Amino acid sequence: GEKFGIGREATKDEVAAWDIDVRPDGTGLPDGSGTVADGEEIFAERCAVCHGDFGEGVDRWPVLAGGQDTLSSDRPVKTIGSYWPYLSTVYDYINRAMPFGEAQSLTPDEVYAITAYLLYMNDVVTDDEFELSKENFTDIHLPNEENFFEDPRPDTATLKDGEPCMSGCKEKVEITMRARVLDVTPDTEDDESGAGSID
Amino acid sequence: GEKFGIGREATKDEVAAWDIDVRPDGTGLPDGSGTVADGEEIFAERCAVCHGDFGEGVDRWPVLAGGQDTLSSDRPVKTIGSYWPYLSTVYDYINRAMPFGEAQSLTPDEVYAITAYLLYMNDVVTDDEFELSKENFTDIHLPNEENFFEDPRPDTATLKDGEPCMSGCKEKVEITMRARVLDVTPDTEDDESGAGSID
Amino acid sequence: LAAAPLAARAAAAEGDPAILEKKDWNQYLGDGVDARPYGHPSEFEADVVRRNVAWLTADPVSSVNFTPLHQLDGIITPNGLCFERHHAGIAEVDPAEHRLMINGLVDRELVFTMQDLMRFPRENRVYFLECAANSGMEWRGAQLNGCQFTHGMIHNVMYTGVPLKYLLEEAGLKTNAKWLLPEGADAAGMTRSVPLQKALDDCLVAFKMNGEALRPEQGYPIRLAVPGWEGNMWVKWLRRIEVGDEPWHHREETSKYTDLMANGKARRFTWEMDVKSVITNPSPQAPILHDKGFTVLTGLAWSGRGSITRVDVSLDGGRNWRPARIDGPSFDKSAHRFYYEFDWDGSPLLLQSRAIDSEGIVQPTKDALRAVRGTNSIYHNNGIQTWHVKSGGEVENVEVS
Amino acid sequence: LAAAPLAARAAAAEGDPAILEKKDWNQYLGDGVDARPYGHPSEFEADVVRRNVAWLTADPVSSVNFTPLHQLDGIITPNGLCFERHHAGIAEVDPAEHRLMINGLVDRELVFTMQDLMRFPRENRVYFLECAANSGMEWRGAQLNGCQFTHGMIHNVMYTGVPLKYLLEEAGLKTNAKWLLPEGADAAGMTRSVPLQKALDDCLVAFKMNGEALRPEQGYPIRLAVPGWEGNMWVKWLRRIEVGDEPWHHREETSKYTDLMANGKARRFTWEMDVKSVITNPSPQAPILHDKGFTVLTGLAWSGRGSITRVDVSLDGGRNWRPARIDGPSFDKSAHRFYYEFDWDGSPLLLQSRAIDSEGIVQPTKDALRAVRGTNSIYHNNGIQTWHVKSGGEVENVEVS
Ligand code: HEC
Ligand code: HEC
Ligand SMILES: [Ca+2]
Ligand SMILES: [Ca+2]
Ligand SMILES: [Ca+2]
Ligand SMILES: [Ca+2]
Ligand SMILES: [Ca+2]
Ligand SMILES: [Ca+2]
Ligand SMILES: [Co+2]
Ligand SMILES: [Co+2]
Repeated sequence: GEKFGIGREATKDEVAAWDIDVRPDGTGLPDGSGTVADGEEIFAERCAVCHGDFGEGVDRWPVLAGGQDTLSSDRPVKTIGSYWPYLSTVYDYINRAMPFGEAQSLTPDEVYAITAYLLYMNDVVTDDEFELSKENFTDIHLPNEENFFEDPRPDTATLKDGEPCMSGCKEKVEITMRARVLDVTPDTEDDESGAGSID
Repeated sequence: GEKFGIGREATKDEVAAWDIDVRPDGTGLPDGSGTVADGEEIFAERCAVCHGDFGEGVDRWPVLAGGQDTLSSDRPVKTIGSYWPYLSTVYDYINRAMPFGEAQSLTPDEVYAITAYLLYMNDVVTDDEFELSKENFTDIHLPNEENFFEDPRPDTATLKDGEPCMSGCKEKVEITMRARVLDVTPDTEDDESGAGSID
Repeated sequence: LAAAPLAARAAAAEGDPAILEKKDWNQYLGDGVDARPYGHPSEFEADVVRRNVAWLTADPVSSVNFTPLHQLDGIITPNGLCFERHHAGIAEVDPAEHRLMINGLVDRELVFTMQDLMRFPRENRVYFLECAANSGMEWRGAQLNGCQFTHGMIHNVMYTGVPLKYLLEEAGLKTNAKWLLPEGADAAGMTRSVPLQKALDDCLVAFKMNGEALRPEQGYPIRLAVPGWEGNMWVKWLRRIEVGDEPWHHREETSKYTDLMANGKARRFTWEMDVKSVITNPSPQAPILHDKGFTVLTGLAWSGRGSITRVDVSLDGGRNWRPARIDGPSFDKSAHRFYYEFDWDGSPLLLQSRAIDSEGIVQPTKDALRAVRGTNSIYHNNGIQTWHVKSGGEVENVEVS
Repeated sequence: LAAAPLAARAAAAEGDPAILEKKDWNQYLGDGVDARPYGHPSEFEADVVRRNVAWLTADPVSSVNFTPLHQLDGIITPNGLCFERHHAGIAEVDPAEHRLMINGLVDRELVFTMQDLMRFPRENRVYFLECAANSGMEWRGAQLNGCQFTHGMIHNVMYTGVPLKYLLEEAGLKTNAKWLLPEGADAAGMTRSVPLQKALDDCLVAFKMNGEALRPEQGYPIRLAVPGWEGNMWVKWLRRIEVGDEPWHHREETSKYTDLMANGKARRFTWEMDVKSVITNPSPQAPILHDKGFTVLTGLAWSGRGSITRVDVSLDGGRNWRPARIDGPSFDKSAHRFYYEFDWDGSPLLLQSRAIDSEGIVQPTKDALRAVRGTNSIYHNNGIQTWHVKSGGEVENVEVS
């Protein structure tokens, strides 16, 4: 290091204040623990207004539980239980970003408890007396972990597959679909609305 | 013409409405005339508030008369009489841009009269009964016409004069001048002010 | 005639009143140079704005708005119109209170102030930033009627920034360093795992966009630029970079920004934004307003893997193609502007554009994408867009056989 | 400790409160995507504005303000900060009521609406626009203490426009056509004589700047771009182009924009803006804020005759020079960004930059210019600027022997 001589060394306390990230191997987990029952209570108080008492999602707010066996359906429901590969992500994200609008206001014990409750709601643990802690955290695996694989692109044609067709590429062309939402200017009461969402 | 087939032909009236420019050879001058005396009156009414009764300029508004023999001095005064090469420019500019804030409100006769008055104030005509018209316009030449010449640049060094010096280019360096106006942020009452102006 | 009042003269004359009658702006003075210390667009351009679609998200605070591509030209997106995507609203960071920390697998864990960062060598590069979810609404078929909404989660900006490698070298990388975790100072605490190789290659810690300070909604005072890769990785309000030996698999690279295939399996780490193009004019929000005759078709093309070497345009839904004219600068991982001028005979058209990048990857049809990925991907939809121009000049978002 | 209140925890910890104490923006939500349809800079950038100097002119309506070069980087000037120079205030033109007429020595005198103009083929080019009077205050010696004021009558923008030659060809040039007179729709009715050759070479009728519509103060809806030539010729609010066989010698090319020599004679038609550069940082408005150590010097260089091939920097008032690093795009007749990084030992410096263009013209010293032109020129001052850095980092505009 020290090429330019710019900046200063961070203090231990400074790094501790900001270094909150958690990894699948448990790196970054703080000391602490919490039970499903504790989690249920905290969740009802601080999370349910958006996510619903059982993580079912209020209005368009995110659904956090359920959706198992929907991933190859027409309308996949991607939740912690149905989709997320690692439990560490649940801890890390709730700890850094939730409750929405009051980020980083939860104690480690509270986050452990909420995470335990989310495991319970997602049928990953079935014992309602289950306590999640730094110690048993990495023993738990989410059901969909094995279903992620590395990006295999390019998965469509390249010039190596031949020059793209320039003329007479199809016999005939017909319109097969039209825009679902014709009025996109959000200026009237009667605006149409479409399906789907952005993430 | 007609490569793209875009646009339409202008009507005669449309061209007449916008084609107001005047050239040194008199092209573009409208019919009309006006005397020094008429010009004096119009000037007093519509121009003098900024340019002064005799074109001397009020406050920092432009000076329009005088300045003869100042062009090689430290503080040249560039006026119609001292600097401008062509009378057509006077007509054209007043007609298109003056009075400031009421552009293109003068009739041809008024512009001829004001121009006559400006010639008189600048000692280009000395007869106070002089009448300027489309007919005699190009007979009049402004005194500084011959003192303009075509841009002769480059007039400073190029690489053909040799590589620019890279080291030991001077014996010693001393500061010979400092900024006149140190406080350039125009946020206090006591701001300094400098000499010169932009054109 | 010279004495006749103006209105009478104009009435008598033959031609367009816009020419024959004087306008206020031809005669009277406008605002002076002290009126607009920081300028703004003409009042006649009031409809040139970012737009959001209310029903897309639960709340505009974690949502997106869209660049009005159909109202722009050239390759630069003006800062006021760069689409916004944030997960906890716009963080209004005071640069005097902002720090960048580097921690983890480094010799010395460091803290930089903004003034410190200004002392590192800088680079200037034009890059597009495309949200991985751009065109995501269209996976199942034509949805939104306007390129602002189908393709407007992109902007193209000249950044000034410090190459990330200088900051990492200043801290000194441990030999087992392999991954980075950039983290935002916003209330979403945004994080993504970035492979070290990319960081050392071309990532910038950017502090200026198009010459001036980053806008708050784009990460003021600093954001990470991850050229060619999905927009979510360009962490805004960057306050910390941790160096590690493994990826973090955080929320935005597991729950989000993974592509779900038809069989229920999901791709991860699909970072590059593949070759893509869209015709911005004509398009549903920008119909053809003239009768038949010479007309200008224009659009944008880009690739996260390099530059654009060619764009083809079809007027007949992909039966026949002609090379478009690429005009303006061609930079790596930057938007390219293309034009195709033609004589419109007034009959209906099915417009498409197909871009090819410097890696030789050809922009696929939407059906080709669906054949390999299904319709549940949400992200990374770079399929060919079709616009249906009707004989009146009106344009609609369609799909074709 | 986990239960201790935040403030107490922070107080006990060792380090920077900016890190140890949470900020509002780390916790609470900011504005959503519906709040800023057209964005604006951070409130912390409120001092990044165009500034005018009240005593320079009689009235701000015919005056100038200056680009804050010392607060920008890269080569693009954001639209809100492009210096303004107008002769009758900002014309607020309604594009629906705007026309472009071509008359004079053409086969067919034509009128175009804005929609007509949008149907011609377009080009995208980055050009600087420098007022001929930029640095004009400094002919007699160091005046204003800041590069915003000494050099800020310049901006650098990516234009989209129609090559003027297409419009002229559409009208059909008569064989005796030699000169053009572009005319503005503003209350100054701005006109300049432009040789036809330049018009056919690279002039554009521009309608977009940096992607969006021209700003009103820059000629909305259309202006003439006359690349490399003095800014006054870039007629704004362009409404008419007359084709003629002789120049017009109008007010802005006789009374103004002619260079008065020491002997009382004056140059006319000095169109090209010659090779020039300025160090933007450090500079009087942007002192060095850190102690001795590694520092970044940066600046801009440009030439109306081509591109910049080299910039040299001197730290000792021109005794010794080192090549600077040019970074970012190098376009013809566009600003170039240069950097020179060095280890500042904390002692006073006399900073200079010297640019060389692709025609081989070397930026001259101010004294070299005065030797050939005297001090009454007002315009076309491309002399080398000297900044005096004092040991505390403060910077002053000076001249040196
Ligand atoms: C005011 C509404 C609100 C409250 C209260 C709230 N959330 Fe959220 N939650 C959101 C929003 C909005 C998002 C999506 C944020 C984004 O777009 O990045 C979210 C996302 C999440 C996610 C990720 C969902 C996914 O599929 O990626 C989890 C997990 C979560 N919240 C848990 C919680 C927990 C636990 C609490 C309480 C401690 C909580 N939330 C409180 C609104 C809320
Ligand atoms: C309200 C102030 C005002 C009034 C009234 C006014 N002018 Fe001016 N005049 C100006 C200003 C300001 C300029 C410089 C405009 C510019 O910067 O382009 C000017 C410029 C001129 C010039 C060019 C000066 C030069 O050296 O280039 C002439 C000639 C002129 N005015 C004549 C007139 C005449 C004739 C009238 C009346 C019919 C008139 N002015 C009324 C303010 C005024
Ligand atoms: Ca960590
Ligand atoms: Ca509507
Ligand atoms: Ca004419
Ligand atoms: Ca002040
Ligand atoms: Ca990948
Ligand atoms: Ca010349
Ligand atoms: Co996102
Ligand atoms: Co001027």
